[in-house]
Amino acid sequence: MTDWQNSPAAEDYTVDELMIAVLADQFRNGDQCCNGMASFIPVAAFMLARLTHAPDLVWLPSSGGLESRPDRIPASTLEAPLWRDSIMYIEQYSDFWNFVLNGRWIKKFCVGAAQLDQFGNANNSVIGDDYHAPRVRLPGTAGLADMGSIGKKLYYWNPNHSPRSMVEKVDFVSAAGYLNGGDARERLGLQGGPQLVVSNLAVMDFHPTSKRMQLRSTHPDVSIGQVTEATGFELQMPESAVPETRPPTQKQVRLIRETIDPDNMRKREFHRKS
Amino acid sequence: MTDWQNSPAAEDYTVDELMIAVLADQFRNGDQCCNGMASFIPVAAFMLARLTHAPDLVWLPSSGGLESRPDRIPASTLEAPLWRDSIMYIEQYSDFWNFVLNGRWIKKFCVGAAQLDQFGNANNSVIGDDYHAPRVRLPGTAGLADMGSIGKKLYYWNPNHSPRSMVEKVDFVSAAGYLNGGDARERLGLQGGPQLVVSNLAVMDFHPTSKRMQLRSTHPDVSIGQVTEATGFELQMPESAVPETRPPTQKQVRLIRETIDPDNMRKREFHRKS
Amino acid sequence: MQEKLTTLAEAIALVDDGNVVALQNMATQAAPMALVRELIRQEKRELGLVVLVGGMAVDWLAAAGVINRLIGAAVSMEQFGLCQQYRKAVEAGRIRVEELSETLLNARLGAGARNLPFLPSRGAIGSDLIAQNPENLKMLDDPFGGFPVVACRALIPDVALIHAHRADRYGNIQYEPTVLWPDIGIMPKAAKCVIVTAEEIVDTEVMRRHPDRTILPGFMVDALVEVPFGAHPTSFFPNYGYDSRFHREWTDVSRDDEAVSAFLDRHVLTPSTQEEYLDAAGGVATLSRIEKWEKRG
Amino acid sequence: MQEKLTTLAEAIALVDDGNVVALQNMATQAAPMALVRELIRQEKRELGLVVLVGGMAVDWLAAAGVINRLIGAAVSMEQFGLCQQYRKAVEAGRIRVEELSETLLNARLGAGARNLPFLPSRGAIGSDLIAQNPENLKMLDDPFGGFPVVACRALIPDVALIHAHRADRYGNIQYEPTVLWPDIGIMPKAAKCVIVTAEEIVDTEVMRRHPDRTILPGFMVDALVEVPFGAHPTSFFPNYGYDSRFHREWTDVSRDDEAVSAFLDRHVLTPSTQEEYLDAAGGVATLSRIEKWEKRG
Repeated sequence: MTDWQNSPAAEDYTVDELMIAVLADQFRNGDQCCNGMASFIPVAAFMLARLTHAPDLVWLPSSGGLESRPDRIPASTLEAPLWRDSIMYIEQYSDFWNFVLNGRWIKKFCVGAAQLDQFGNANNSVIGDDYHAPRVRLPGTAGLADMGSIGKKLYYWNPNHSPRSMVEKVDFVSAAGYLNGGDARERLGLQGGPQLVVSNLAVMDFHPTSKRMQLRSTHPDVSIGQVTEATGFELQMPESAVPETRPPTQKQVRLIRETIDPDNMRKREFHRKS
Repeated sequence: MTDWQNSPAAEDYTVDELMIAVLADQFRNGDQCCNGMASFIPVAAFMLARLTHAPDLVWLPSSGGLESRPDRIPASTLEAPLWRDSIMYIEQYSDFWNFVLNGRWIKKFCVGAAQLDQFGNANNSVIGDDYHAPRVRLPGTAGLADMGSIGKKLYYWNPNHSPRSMVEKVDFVSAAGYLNGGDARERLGLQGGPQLVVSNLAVMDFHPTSKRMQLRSTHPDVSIGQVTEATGFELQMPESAVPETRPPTQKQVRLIRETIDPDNMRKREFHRKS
Repeated sequence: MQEKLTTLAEAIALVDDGNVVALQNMATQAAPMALVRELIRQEKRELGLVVLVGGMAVDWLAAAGVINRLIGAAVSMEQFGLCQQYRKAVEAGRIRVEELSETLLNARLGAGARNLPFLPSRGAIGSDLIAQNPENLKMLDDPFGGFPVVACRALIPDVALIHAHRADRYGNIQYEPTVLWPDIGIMPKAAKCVIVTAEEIVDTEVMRRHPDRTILPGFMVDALVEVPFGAHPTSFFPNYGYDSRFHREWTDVSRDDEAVSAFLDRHVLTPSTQEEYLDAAGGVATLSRIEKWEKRG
Repeated sequence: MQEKLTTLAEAIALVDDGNVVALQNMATQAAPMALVRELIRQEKRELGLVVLVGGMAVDWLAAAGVINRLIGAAVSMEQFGLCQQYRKAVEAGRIRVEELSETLLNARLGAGARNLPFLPSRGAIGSDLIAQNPENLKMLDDPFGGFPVVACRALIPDVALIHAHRADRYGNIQYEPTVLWPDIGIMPKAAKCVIVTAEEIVDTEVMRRHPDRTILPGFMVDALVEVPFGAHPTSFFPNYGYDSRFHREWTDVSRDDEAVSAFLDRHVLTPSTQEEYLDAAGGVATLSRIEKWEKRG
């Protein structure tokens, strides 16, 4: 047991800190992870993992430098502070995609989506039925559509778990999850896929054969009923009892607040809760 | 008429100098030209053109820098002297081929081949019938096979015009010329192609419709009979009389000998004559 | 070498109404904003915009009615939020979006640059992007028997707009320290015409001291203009950071058409020189602020 | 970060008989010659060699019976002539050649690097290279109705051998001034295992001063060895030129199998360290000569 693991569970923590701790736990020493725009929670999770159990975690912003040394999370998770003092500038057109598309490197991508459906398909494109006159034009898929199809393990974070963000069927598949479930991905030759969804209410994963999203744990003080009510589809229940999400340790919270993100960038996407 | 054009025809010149002058005449101001390995004659021609009628000729070695400033032709036409003081290092995998494959840039390639046939197909691969146990293994096609198919104008030089180098049919098509002649190139969607063959005996081009190689001019003191005898196929004759190749001017010869190639690199490939 | 130096007005005169224009940009980074403003001043119309991740430039061009279609992977000002004018125009059907993932856009541009009919990708397979775009994306069997790929049709923009750190008058373009932004690696190589603004014009001898910094050779560049702080309010590493105050001012007004019009008047139409533009954006105080790379915008 | 520093013997122990080995090289330039000599010393057999333009390294590997196939665009020592041992082995059918043009080889490696089944090229169409190689090259119709392309099947070498200017012990690799050689841009990115020699090992802090010089990240590199003058007798811009005397010595003996054997004994098998190798090649006098970049070899 190392220092941070021995640290007692925090009592004073917010849900963003819990989500960061849950995500950090997904990344092992030697893993290679990657984030996109406005990804404060993923970046905080990478930084936390590196400061605790995974010092050799390779973290690569999808625009920026390798092993850069921002003193804290900057206001942009793609901007120049993430190039400073890096070991290598990773130019996007050739190097970044050469590394990512090659199956051997950069195996995990941590990202958000405006809509996620029961099979982990993601939508960052349009809300509404008419693609060319949508109710809401979202930013667009950027690199997420690629990450969904090229064998990466995807870790989704959702700061606003609601029937609007967790939907039966996404209005537009910006990135492939398990498509219609079952072996639909395999039939197209797609490996990897969504592994985990960490929301402000719960942690979810995917049933091994049906590939439907299922509840893995509920956060402290959140009931299963609250989660299912906030979910726009029938969330699958595991065979055994649903445990409570492990809260962050005191040491983890201290690292997040004092070292990783003293400017509270991580709170920015939490509009309604936390 | 500029200085070098006013210069009288040289009387003291060698055939390599004549070939360089003929090739230099093919390159206009603003043209973009390119050479491969061991290309002393092409490089001398580019340098001569730049020192006379085409100061803005862009010359790009297929490995090296843009507008480098070798004080003279170095012993290698790809090595580091051609990177020194350049304006841009042109990395081969991405930049060089991005520029070359794009139809808008680097339109002319000047090169030699071990065998050329009556339709301008080139062989730098193998002599003999059995590709996997050839009589002679030649260096290989390098970038020539590409240049033959991507719309470039090709200028061949041949220091040893003989039935062995000018053959009815090449043993192996390392680079497409006019294939079987006529519109064979067009049918494959290939533009460009061989424009001129400058040998130690004569200058040849290609008939506009049959695409067979035809005599354009014979070098001073070379008879048409000498050329046809040294050619391994029936060289086409132009409708009008065959003129004599214009010799280099005194100024051109002086530039070649004193400025461009005082080390006589250009003589290296002339085994039998000159 | 041919002279490429000219004025913003003459450079942008090379852009015709209806052209497909590739724009260097990445959320809050490295957009050739002086060229973007000149597009608006010259009242270009019905342009198609190619952009990897567009930011304020796209919002301005949408607000000014310059563009009617966009080919790109995302439009966002990252921490400053969505581009509201762009969003409104798309929702109203005034801008048609061809959304591509990054590898699909890179493949389309890569094919354009290399004179290939298409390049394949394995990205975005299974997503709706492919069925949505049959004209430019087609599933294609692997001739060697593996899984299919997406064939991405060559995209050749009419014009590419680029901002750079340094250039000589012949259009040789240098970046400091090297190619970093996503789109500079391929966009200008695919375009038929390349227009560049540079922070400074230097002597060719200066270029020769660092040939490794050169990212575009003069023969690729059609027009060049010296524009210091030409990427403001976006960042231009390592010279200056993005102007967060300016971004917030824009996002504050960007939902209100009248306020948008006044903003564009003040910052785009009225200033007739780069100096006047920079003065309207806060002058020396702003420049010294962004040169400090404020980190907490 | 993981430690990658090791010895030549341990690095080359990663190469198995029968492997496909990609070799950085360009006629007289930048070959990882210390790694090549170690392949010979360890008596590797039946290797397939991937090389854009191979030089003396290929001739040595052919002479020593290390390789039985070659995938590449050319083999030549440029002004020093053909590689006679290689040529003889091919003519005798002991080395099987898969000849590719540069764009076809780049496409095969590019597909390998990007996990694509193939990449297309328009190069070499109409040449005999395509019909000669149906396993890896296939004419493919353009799904958008244009002229066909050559589909170039992905090539994934088992190992890539590279020489670099500088590295840290974690395998981050820098080139000075930048990527120049043809193959370094893609070969190591396509290979399953990357072995690097570097002129010098420096502290990671030194790397961070020039992130633009880094061409391979540590996570791509499997083994790293410090070998000063590790490219001798090939050139290594800007550090040193090719050794023309050494090249001529080789070409003088290379048609004569006995003389070849004595040469390899003296220069490859006998020296047990890089210092001994350099001494056998003329020691300090040679080093100071090649550092002057003799121009008239």
